[in-house]
Amino acid sequence: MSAEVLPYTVKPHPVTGLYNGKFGIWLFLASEVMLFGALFSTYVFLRMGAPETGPTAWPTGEETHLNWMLGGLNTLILILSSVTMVLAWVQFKMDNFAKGRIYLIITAILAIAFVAIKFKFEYAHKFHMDIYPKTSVFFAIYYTMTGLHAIHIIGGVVVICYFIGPGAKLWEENREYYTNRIECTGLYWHFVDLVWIFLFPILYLL
Amino acid sequence: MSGDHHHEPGFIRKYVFSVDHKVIGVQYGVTALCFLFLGFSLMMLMRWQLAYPGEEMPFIGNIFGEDAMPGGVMLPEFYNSLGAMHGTIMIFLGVVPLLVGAFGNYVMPLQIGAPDMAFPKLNMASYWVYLLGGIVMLCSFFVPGGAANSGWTSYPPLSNIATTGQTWWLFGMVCLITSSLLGSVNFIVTIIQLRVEGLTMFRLPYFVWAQLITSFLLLLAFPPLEAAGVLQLMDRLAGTSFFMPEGLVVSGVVQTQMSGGGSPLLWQHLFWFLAHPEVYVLILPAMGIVAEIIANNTRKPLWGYRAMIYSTIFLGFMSFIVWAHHMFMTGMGTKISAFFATTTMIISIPSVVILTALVISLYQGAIRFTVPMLFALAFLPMFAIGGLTGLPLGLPASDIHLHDTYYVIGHFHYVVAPGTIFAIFAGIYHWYPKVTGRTLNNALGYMHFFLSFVFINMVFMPMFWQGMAGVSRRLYDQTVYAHGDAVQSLTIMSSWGAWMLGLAQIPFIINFFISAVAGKKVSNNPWDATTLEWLAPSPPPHGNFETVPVVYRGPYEYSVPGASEDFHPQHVTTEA
Amino acid sequence: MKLSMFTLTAVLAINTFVFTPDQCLADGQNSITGKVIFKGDPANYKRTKINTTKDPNCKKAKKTIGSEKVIVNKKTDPMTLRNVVVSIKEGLGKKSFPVSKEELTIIQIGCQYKPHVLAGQAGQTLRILNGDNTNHNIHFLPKVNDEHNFTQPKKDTEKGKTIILKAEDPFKVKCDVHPWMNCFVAIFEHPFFDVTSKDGTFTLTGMPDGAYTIEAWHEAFGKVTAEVEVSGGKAANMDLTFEPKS
Amino acid sequence: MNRSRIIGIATILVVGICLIAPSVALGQADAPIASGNQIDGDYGYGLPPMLSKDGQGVDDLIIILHWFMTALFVGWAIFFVYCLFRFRSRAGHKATYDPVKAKASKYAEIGVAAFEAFLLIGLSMPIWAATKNDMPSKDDATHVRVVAEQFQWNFHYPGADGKFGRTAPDMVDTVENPLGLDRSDPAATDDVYATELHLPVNKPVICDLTSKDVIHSFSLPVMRVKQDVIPGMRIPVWFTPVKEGRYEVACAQLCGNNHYSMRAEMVIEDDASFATWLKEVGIVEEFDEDELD
Repeated sequence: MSAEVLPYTVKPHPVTGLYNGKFGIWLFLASEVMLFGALFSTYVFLRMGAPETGPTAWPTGEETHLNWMLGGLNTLILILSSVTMVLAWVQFKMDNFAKGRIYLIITAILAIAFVAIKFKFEYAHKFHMDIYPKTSVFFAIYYTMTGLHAIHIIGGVVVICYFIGPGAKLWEENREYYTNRIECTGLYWHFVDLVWIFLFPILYLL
Repeated sequence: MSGDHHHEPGFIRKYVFSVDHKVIGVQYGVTALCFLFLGFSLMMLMRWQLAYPGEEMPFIGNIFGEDAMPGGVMLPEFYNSLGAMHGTIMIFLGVVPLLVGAFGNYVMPLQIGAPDMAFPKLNMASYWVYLLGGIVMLCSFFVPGGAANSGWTSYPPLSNIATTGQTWWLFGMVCLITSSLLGSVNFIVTIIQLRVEGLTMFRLPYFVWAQLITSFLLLLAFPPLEAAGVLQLMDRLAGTSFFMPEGLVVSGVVQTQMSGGGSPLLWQHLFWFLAHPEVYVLILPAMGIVAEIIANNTRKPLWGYRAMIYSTIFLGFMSFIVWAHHMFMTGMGTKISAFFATTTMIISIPSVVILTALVISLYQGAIRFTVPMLFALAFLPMFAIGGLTGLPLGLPASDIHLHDTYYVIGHFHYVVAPGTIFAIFAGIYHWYPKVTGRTLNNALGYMHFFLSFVFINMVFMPMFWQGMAGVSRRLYDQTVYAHGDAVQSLTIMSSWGAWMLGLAQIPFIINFFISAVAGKKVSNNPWDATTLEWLAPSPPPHGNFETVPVVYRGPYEYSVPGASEDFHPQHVTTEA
Repeated sequence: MKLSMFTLTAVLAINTFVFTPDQCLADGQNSITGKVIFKGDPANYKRTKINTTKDPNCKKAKKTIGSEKVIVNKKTDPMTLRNVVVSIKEGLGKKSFPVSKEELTIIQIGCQYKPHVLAGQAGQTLRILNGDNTNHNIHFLPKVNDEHNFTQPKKDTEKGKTIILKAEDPFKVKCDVHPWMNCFVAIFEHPFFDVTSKDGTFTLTGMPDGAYTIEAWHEAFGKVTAEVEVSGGKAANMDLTFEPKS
Repeated sequence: MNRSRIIGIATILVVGICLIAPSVALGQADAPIASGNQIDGDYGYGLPPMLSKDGQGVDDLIIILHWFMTALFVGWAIFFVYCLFRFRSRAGHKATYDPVKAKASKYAEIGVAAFEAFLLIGLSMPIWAATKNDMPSKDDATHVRVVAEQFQWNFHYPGADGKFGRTAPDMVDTVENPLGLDRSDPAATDDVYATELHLPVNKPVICDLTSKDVIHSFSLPVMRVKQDVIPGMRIPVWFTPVKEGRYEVACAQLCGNNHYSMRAEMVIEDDASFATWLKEVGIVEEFDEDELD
C-alpha cells in the first residue's frame, strides 16, 4: 500500500527501463489506440459501403459544412500545447518548478481554447444549421469521434489543472515522483494530440 | 500512496474500500460467485419454459409479476430477457471476474512474490466499477419492458429498436469494460515489474503466464466493444444510423426518423473482434488453474512447460484474427471465409498442444485424487469435447447446418461450463486454505464433484443431438417446428439435468460458508506445493511475505531424484 | 394506410333536419343519427383471403379469414361502409363529460381482432383478451399513448390485460406474431362517437344543444366532416359519404 | 479420504439413477401433438432428412468429422483413463521427475493438424465454394424473393414475365401489401405474393433474401440451407429440391420476442401443381361482406 513497499513506483525497473506509472500509461495508450482504431475502422467501413449517389451517399467538400480553417487552427493549437507540455516537463526535470508550472498553465489554456472553438464555433454553428448526429452517417461519425476526442481533451485538462493546483503538493514531498507524473500526463496528451492529427484530415479534408 | 503512517486502517478501509489485492480478490470472488449463481438461476427458469412450453411454472410461477409471467406462464419477452442476461451475467459478471478479478488478484501477486499489485488504488477502482456495472445490469430487470432482450450479442437493428433495458445493458457494459481495462493494465505492469529476484519469465508458474496473456487480450480486445457500445448508444439515444440501413419498415411503420446509411454487419465485426479473444479470456486462466493443480497433484513437473507458454502466446495472437468465423452465414464470400476458416483451424493447434501437455503430465506421475484434482481432471475431457465440437462449426460447410443451432450452445457450454467453471471450482478448493487458513470439507467436496459431473453432462450432452436435428437456438418454444418437436424429450432431459445441477451446488454452498469458520485448520502449505504463494502465511498478512523471498528454480520441481521430500519449493536455497 | 393511393373526395350529403315536435326531449338528450354512404365501385375493394398456415392453431380455430380493410355493406341501399368511426370533432368547447364505467374489450379470436375498429372514451378501461389457443402479441402504434408491445399467452379469456388510454386519433394495433392481424383504436375526450357496423348507421346521443362538426374516419379512405346543429332534445339526421376515386 | 470418496460415489449412484430415470420417462410421456398441416419426413435425434440435390456434401462432412472426433476422443480417453489408473498415488509408487521422451504425442498432433488441413482444403472449401459460386442460370431456375419481417416470411414470385415488380418501403401495408409492391409498375402486374413457399421439384431454386426490419436467418433444415437475412443487403441462396412434400422454413437468428413463431411452410410439388398454385394464389378472392366475419 505505501509507496516504499512497492518497488519501481518512482525509479525505473532495471530490465524494462520504465517505472510502473510509465509502463501503465503506455499500456493504457495501447488500449486507447484500439478504441480509436475501432472508430477509424468504422469510418472506413461506412465510407466504403456508402453508395455513389442517393440520400445516403458520403458528403463531399462543401456538403459537410466543415470549416477546414477552424479545424486547422485547432490542429495548430493542439500541436502548440504538446510543445508546451514537453517544455513543462523539461523545466520540472531541471528542478525549475515555477517555470514548469507556467508552461502547464499555458497548456491548459490552449486546451480550453481548443474545446471552446470546437463547441462555440463548430458544434454551435452546425446545430444552428439543423445538423445533428442523426442527420447523416457522416455527421454521426463526425460528432461521435470529435465528441469522444473532446471528452479526452477535457479529461486531460482536468488532470493538468490538478497538477497545477492541489497536485503540486507532491512536488514538495517527492520531486521525481511529481515529474514522472507530469511525464505520464504528457504521454497521454501527445496521444490525444495525435488522434486529432488523424481526425482532422479524414473529417475536414478527405 | 504517499503515506508511511503505520497505523492500522479502520474497518471500512480494511474490508470495504480496501486497496489490498487480497481483500479485493475476495470481494471479486464473492460478488462474482453471487452473480454466477444468479445467472444460473435465470437459466433454470428458462429451462422450465423450454421443457414444458406454455405451462404454468409450479411453486414460483406467480412471483415474477403480470408483465413477465402472467398466470405463471413465461412470456417470450421475459424468456428473451433471461436469455440475454444469462449470457451477459455468466460471462462478464461471473466467469471473467472470478478468473481474473478473484484468482488473478489474489493468487498472482503471491505467486510472483509481490507485496501488492502495482497500482492498488486502480485495483480498488476496478472492483467498484465492476460492481456498479453489475448493479446497473440488475436494475435493468425493473425498467419498463424488462432487461435487454436481444441476446448477449445484441445484434442491431434488433437491439436498436429494443426496449430501454438495452440502454441499461450498454451502460452496464461500458462500466464492465472500463473495469476490465483498469484491471488488465494493472496485471501486466505487476507481472512484468514486480517479480521478485530470481523469478525470471520462464520460472513463472503457468497460471501467471495465462493471466499475462489474458490481460493483453482484455487490454486490446475490449476497446473495440467499447467503441461499438458508444456507437449503439448514439443510435439509441441520439438517433444516428450507424447500424441501420435506409428503408426499414418495422411493424409496418416506415422508419423515416433516421437517416439510414449504416450497416448491421459493422456491429458484428466490432463485437466479435472483442468476443473471440473473450473466449480465450474465459479459457486461458482456467487452463492456468488446472495446470497448477495437475502439477501439484501428480507430484511431477508439467510436461512441456515451455511449449505450453509458446502455445499460449500464439493463441493470444491468433485470437485476434479468427473473429469472422462467427459470421460465416452473413453472406461471406469464398476468399474471406477461407481465410477465417484457415486461421480457425490453425488456432485449434495450440489448444491441442496445451491439452496434450496437460494429459501427458499425468503419465508417470503419482496422482492424488483430491477434490481440486478431480475438478481439474474433469476439465480435461470436458474441454476436449468442447474443443472437438468446435471443428464442425469452424468449417464453413458443416457450419451451414449447425450454425445457430443447439450444437453451438452445446459446444461453447462444454468449454465454459464443465470446462472453465470446473476449473474455477478446482481453484476454489485448491486455494481456499490459503485464503482462510482452513480447508473445505472433503466429503461434501466429493459429493459436489460427482453430482456436478453427472448432471452437467446431462444438461449439455443432449444439445448436440438437438443441434444435429437442426433445432435453432434461442427458441422460446421449439415444439412449433416438426423437427424440434421430435427431439423435445432431449430438452426435457436437459432441463431436469439443469435443476439437478442446481441442487448439486448445495453441498458446495454449505461447505463454502461452514468451512470458513469450522473447517480444519491447516499449515501454510497443505498441498506440499512449490510455488511462492504457499510460502506466505495463511491467510497472508498485509504486505504478504514476512521477508521478501528470492527464487532459485522453476515452478514445478516435484519428485526431484535424490531429495528427501517430493517437492522442492522455488524459494528454498539449498539444492535437493 | 396508403392514403396517397386514393384521391379522396368527401362529398357532403344534404343535411336534412327532421323536426319531430312531439319528441321534445330535455337539453342534453339530443341525438344525431345517420349512415355512412359509400359511393364507389365495390369491385375495386375486394377482400383478400389470408393464408394462416404460419400458425397451425389459427387454421384450426377458423377455416378462412379475410382482410377487413374495406368492407362495403352491399346489401343496404344505398351501399354503406362498415368500420367507420363517427364522432363530434368540434363544438363541444371545453366541457368535460363523465367517463363511462363500461369496459372496452378487444378479443383476439380466430387470429383476428374483434372488433376491427374500436372507439372509446379517455379513461375508460380497455381489456384485451385472447380466445385463441396460441400466443398473440399486441403492438400499439400510437403517437400520443405509450407504445405497448407485449405478448399475451394463449386462452387468456377472462383476466386479460387492461390498459387505460389517453385521447388520440385512430391508431393501429397490430400483432407481430400474425402480421395480418390489425385493428384500430380511437379514443375521445367525450362520449359522442359510434362505429358503423352491418347496417352502416351511427347514433350519437346525449350532446348539449349546439352546432357541431361531425367527423367520419375510415382506415383506408381517411376523414370526412359535416356540420350539424341540434337543440331541444331533437334527433338530427345526417349522412356522411365517402367517394373514393380510383 | 477413502471413506469420503466412497460416500461421494454412493451418493452419485443413488441420486443420479433416481433422478435420471423419471426425467427420461417424463420426456417420453410429454409429446404435444402438432396441429395443422402434416409436415413430411422423419425427424429424430440425428440429422433431418436431406432432400436437396446439393446438400449431401454438408452431411458427408458432418459425418466424417464426427467419426474423426469420436476416434480422437476415444483414443485420448483411453490414454487418460489408463494414466489415472496406472499412475494413481499409492504406497510404494513414486512420480518420475524426468519428462517422458515419447514422440507419439508429436506425431499425434501433426496427424491431427494434417487431417484438419485435409478437412478444410479437401472437403469444406469445395463445398463452400459450390454453395457460394455455382449459381444456377436464372433461366432454368425458379426465382423467388424472400422478404423477412418480424415475424413472418413473405415470398414474392415474379410471375410469367420473370421480372420482380418495384417495391418501396412507403407502400407497405401489413395486411394487403406486406411487400410494398407497386402495382402500377408494369413488371408488377403478374407478381405473386404468398406466405407459403411453393417450389417445383427437381428444378433449381434461387432465393433472393432481403429483410424489412432486423436480421433474420433463412433456414431450411431439410435442404441444408441457412443464410442470414440482413437488412440493406440482398443475398442469394440456391438449392434443388428432390422430393415432394410439405416441409418447414425456420428462422435461425434471434429476431425479436416472438422469434420462435417465425415459421413458414414449404411445399415441394410437381410442375403442374406448382403452376396451378401459382395461378390460384395470385387471385384476389372475393368474399361476401358477412362471409368472413
